[in-house]
Amino acid sequence: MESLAYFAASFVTQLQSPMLAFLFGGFALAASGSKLAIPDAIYRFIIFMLLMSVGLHGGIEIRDSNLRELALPAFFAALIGCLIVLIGNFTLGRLPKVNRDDALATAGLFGAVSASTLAAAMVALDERGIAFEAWAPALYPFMDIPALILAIVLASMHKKKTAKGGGATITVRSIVVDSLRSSALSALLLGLVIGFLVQPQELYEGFYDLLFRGFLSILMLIMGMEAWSRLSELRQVAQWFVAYALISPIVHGLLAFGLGYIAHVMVGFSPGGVVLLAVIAASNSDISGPPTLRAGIPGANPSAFIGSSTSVGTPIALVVCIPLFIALAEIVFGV
Amino acid sequence: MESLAYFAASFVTQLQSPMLAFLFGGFALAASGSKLAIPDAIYRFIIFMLLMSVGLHGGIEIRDSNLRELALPAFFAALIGCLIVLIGNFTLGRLPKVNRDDALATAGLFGAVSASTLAAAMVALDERGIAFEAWAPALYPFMDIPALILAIVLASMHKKKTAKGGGATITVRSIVVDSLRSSALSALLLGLVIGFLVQPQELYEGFYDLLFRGFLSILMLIMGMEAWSRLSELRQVAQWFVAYALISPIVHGLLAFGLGYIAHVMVGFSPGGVVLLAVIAASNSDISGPPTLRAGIPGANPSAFIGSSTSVGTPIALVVCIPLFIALAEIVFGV
Amino acid sequence: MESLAYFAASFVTQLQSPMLAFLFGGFALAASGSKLAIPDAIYRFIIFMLLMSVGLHGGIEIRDSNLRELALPAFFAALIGCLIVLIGNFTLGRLPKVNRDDALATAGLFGAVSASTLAAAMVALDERGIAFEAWAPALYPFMDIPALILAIVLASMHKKKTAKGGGATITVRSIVVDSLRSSALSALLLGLVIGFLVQPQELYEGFYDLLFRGFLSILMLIMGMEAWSRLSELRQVAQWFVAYALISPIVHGLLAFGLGYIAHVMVGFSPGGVVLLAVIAASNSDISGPPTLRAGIPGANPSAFIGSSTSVGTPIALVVCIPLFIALAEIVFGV
Amino acid sequence: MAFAATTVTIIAERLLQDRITKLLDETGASGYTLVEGSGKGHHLTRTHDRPSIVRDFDIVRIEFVMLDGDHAREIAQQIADDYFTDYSGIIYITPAEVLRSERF
Amino acid sequence: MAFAATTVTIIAERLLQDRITKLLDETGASGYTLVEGSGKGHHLTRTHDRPSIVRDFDIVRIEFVMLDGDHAREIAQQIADDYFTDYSGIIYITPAEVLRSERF
Amino acid sequence: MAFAATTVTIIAERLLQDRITKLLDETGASGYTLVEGSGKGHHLTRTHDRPSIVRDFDIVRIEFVMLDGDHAREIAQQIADDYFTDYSGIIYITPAEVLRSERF
Ligand SMILES: Nc1ncnc2c1ncn2[C@@H]1O[C@H](COP(=O)(O)O)[C@@H](O)[C@H]1O
Ligand SMILES: Nc1ncnc2c1ncn2[C@@H]1O[C@H](COP(=O)(O)O)[C@@H](O)[C@H]1O
Ligand SMILES: Nc1ncnc2c1ncn2[C@@H]1O[C@H](COP(=O)(O)O)[C@@H](O)[C@H]1O
Ligand code: NA
Ligand code: NA
Ligand code: NA
Repeated sequence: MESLAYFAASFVTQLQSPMLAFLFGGFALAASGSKLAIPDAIYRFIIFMLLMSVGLHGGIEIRDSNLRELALPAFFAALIGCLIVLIGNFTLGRLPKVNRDDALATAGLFGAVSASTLAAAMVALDERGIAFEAWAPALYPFMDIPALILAIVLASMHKKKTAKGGGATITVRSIVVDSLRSSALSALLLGLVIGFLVQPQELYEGFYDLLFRGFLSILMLIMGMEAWSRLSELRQVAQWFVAYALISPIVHGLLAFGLGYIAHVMVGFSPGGVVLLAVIAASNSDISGPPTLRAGIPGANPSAFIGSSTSVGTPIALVVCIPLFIALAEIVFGV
Repeated sequence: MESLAYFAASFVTQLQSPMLAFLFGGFALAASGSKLAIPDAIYRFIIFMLLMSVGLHGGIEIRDSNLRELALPAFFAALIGCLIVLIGNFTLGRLPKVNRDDALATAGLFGAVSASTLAAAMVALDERGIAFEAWAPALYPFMDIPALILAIVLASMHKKKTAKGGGATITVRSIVVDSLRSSALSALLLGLVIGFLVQPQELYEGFYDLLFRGFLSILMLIMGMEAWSRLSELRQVAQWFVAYALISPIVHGLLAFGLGYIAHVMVGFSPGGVVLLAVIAASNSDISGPPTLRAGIPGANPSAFIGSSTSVGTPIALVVCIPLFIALAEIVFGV
Repeated sequence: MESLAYFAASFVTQLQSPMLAFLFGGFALAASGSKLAIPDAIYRFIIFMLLMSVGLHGGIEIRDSNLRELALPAFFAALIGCLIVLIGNFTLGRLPKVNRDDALATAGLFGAVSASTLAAAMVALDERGIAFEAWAPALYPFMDIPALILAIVLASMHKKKTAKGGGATITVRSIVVDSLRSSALSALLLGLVIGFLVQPQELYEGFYDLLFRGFLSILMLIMGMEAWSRLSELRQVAQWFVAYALISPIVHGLLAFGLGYIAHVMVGFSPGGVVLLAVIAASNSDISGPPTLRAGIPGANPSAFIGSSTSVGTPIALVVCIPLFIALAEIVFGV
Repeated sequence: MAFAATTVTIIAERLLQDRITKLLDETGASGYTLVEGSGKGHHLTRTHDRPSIVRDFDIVRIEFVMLDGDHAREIAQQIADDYFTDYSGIIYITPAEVLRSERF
Repeated sequence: MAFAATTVTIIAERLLQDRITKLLDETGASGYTLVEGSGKGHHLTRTHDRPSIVRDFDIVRIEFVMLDGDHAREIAQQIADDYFTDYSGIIYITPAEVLRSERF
Repeated sequence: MAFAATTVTIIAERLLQDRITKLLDETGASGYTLVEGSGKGHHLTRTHDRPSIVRDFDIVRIEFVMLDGDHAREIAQQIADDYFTDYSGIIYITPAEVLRSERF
């Protein structure tokens, strides 16, 4: 009882974080037809700065950490990525009026990971003083890539079964390469390597970390504006996509929280790490996913997967899932 | 006598501020045909940062302030906005070779407010250690919107009287909405609301405020370059516009200083607030004004109003008016 | 023997600097086909920030320095600029399959100066704690402009001799003006003037200097990516250009180091100043040079001079020359 | 196979962009393509690459392709009548051929 | 002097940019010009000026000019066949005249 | 009503932009529209979206529309003669029709 009250209180407090205020501000601006627009170049620069910062920090810290502990959480991350796609295939994909290609592309996107949501979760954990392993953000690709691969492979198997065959043949290798080459993962991995090799502590603290929260606040604003503006895409799309985008982030996150808890018990995975695992499961890819899926499942309508993820899935992940999983961790782990 | 010497000294000292040095640098670069150009995306980002910063600061501070004190200065701001348009209509508008639409659009622009000039004035007050109310920058829309409305209404009345009628009908509501939606006012208001609701002190100080002066210095550089480059627009325009742009900022500012003084006596409006009121009266709109006026008075030639405001009015407001009103305040209020 | 070991150790340590890590990171990203791209607007803004910062710092410090000391190093800088072009003309220009216009344009580019390399050298000196005169970065135009002039004059003399004459006549004055107007030199000079006149210490430290190293790290990343991407231009170009771009930066730098040493002995030119002189000699122009040369030597193929400088010359200057000359200075001057 | 078609190019201020594209949607153009630019005419010189917080005066170049040339001309005429009395801009029409006619 | 030539304009997603320009290189187009834009068709509304880390869905407008009209048509047809079955995009062909024919 | 007109499209390096637009102003073109792009021809591959502090080598696409086709051709020829001997670039001419002919 008491813990439920604590849970609710934690949840509500978190809703008042500046980051969410900027997200809501973005909704409000777009809804009111404001002409304010953050230039595209700034948006792309912010993404670079955030991921380079996350990477550098991880790389600098990783020296002192026991990388063998990474194995189980990484395996779970990959497992979750695949499970999400399979779940999507068997729920969303079997619904009436839902095209299988669209369903698989959407499930792939929700299985993949959003760098922006990850960054927001890291700041939220910081604010609540919950620690996590330096390598935890590096779980990202372990979930991202399997989800994209599985979605594309299932789509092409389905196509072969039903259609006259033909079409582009996409290899698993090309999907992996495409994901690693995306601007988000490139920046994250480059940061990890540079951070690890040259330990640029001063540069990290005096520049990348210095600007981190500020840039994240602007990114939240952009995500809010984008979410609202893309709502119109949804009108062209079956209602089921909206329902899926509302519910699945929470389901995926809880699933990951459970597996993360197992890793906590078995190898001492930290509470903050469990939250991050749950958040990257709940998040959906905004950077590497869409183009990879567009190339891999050309029959899928981008309106379906972009509309439901940007306008519904991402806000749910940011507004509901992050506070929810943090509050849950506070109860479960007593942090 | 002594106070006159003090006045002159204060004025001259202020001319040596770094901000004006960047403005003059901008003139010099453009005059010398330099290829240096600050990218448009950076310019738009700087405007966002400055106004968000001003807004956040206001919002954070406003909690402790007595908002009833805002009423009289806000009323005066609206009054000044209208007076400026009426004065423009009866002076500039009656001059030979001056098209009435052009005159009204120009007067509307000079009645409206420049966010950049406002930011420069806030830094200048800071440098001289003169305090102002946290809500003073929020006087901006109270002057901006009435000026735009009145200019457009007068233009359409004039059109109905003289011409065969027809043409676009612009409602007062649409002008208000257009102004509030402009990127400048959106950012300012959003900042106010976020600042007020979530009190993001750390984010404000560690990011927005940290970069404020630096970005302002770049903005001054851009304004200087723009002022010089747009001089060529003036060649196509009657000389009266140049005369108006030279004299009216000072007149408008002094008028506002007077009304501000009354508010000082009546409700204790601060000396810094009086200066800000005078500066926003002296300034002319560079963001919300031009498109609103273009839509509202389509017959007006943009060369007339943009040339005279950007190339003459803005430099006068920055170089002459800000130091002048600060020096005046130092004498009048003994600060 | 001992000093040789010291030399090697210093060189190797410097190779582990964060700045070079970002450069190598850029190679790696481009080589792996990463989609990460720093927006053009950010690149241009970074260049502005770095040069304005260098300029402001120079301008602020220059007050206390004896400008007469500048004379000999400045004369040497101009001399080196000319020598580099003459050497290029008599070596590269006489090789088989090398078009004279292409050779002169390339030599002109290598005689001219790279602002980015200069900034990297300043940070490297800082890291090793080696001081230099505040005015040393201002040697830049003294080498840059003579090199460009001489290259263009030689090309037009050669054209008159061989061809039917005609073609655009480029005056020396127009070359000087073009160089000074380039975005790099404009920002540097403007910074110098503003720094000297208004001494904006706080603005410099709280903004321009604060962001200097961070922006430089991103610039290094861009330069790495650009170097790799432009390698393809080299395929269309005679092999001699690659050889020239590999060797000449080192030769030019050593030549300048020698002259700098003479200035050290004669007028007390600082060890850090000698290194900077050597580095600007080793560097090749990436901003003012290419367009000036394109306009001045229209017959030259931009692929030749841009490919060899961006892809080979610049990496050599950054990776080999800066650590080399610093290690040399540590031996020679015992700093 | 190539089919005869008509291309209409509209050069206007960005101010009008939303209204023109809305009209195209309503009158049944199957699509349009838009690029941003600068320009000079009887009014202001518009420079795309200069800092401009006021982007409403920038130039946009909108083109649409239609199989039915008469309909294309009607739409063009309507845009000219509705907007180009008060505002800046030009319209021109060129003949073309298209591949994959089912897209239009 | 002006020579008869053919202009082919391809409007496609940026995703295809590299493949299309590679094909143009291989089939012997002497050059091409590319501008970035936005657009609307049967699918997504693509807006160039909105923050978009995913630039692959942006619109590019590629045009190439050729003296040999039949060859130009062949190339156009090949692009349509190779890419425009699965992906978005349109192609149109217009007659033109060029100056300095030695450039093509 | 539509009037016959001629469109001239000039694709050149940005280096030449000011000189070409000045020439257009002087020879009496009533206006022009300019968009920025990238391209490939016999020389450098020019990529608009890559960091480039040297923007002079970028491609600009300038088009102007004129009622008087002969005059348009003269101007086109003059630009070709003045600039396209030394520098990169192409020019092509297409027939068009315009609405609101009083604007030209
Ligand atoms: N003759 C023309 N050829 C091409 N574009 C033109 C022409 N006249 C005007 N324009 C375009 O239309 C815009 C508005 O023209 P204006 O209203 O005359 O200033 C200009 O900025 C140009 O982009
Ligand atoms: N009728 C048309 N006229 C001009 N551009 C078009 C047309 N139809 C499609 N497009 C362009 O082709 C892109 C892709 O079209 P779609 O695949 O139908 O969404 C659009 O975003 C437009 O830029
Ligand atoms: N055949 C062509 N079709 C379209 N654009 C071309 C063509 N040839 C050249 N261009 C354009 O003209 C620019 C300069 O060409 P070049 O001087 O041959 O490198 C190229 O970058 C292209 O933008
Ligand atoms: Na996910
Ligand atoms: Na005003
Ligand atoms: Na050099």
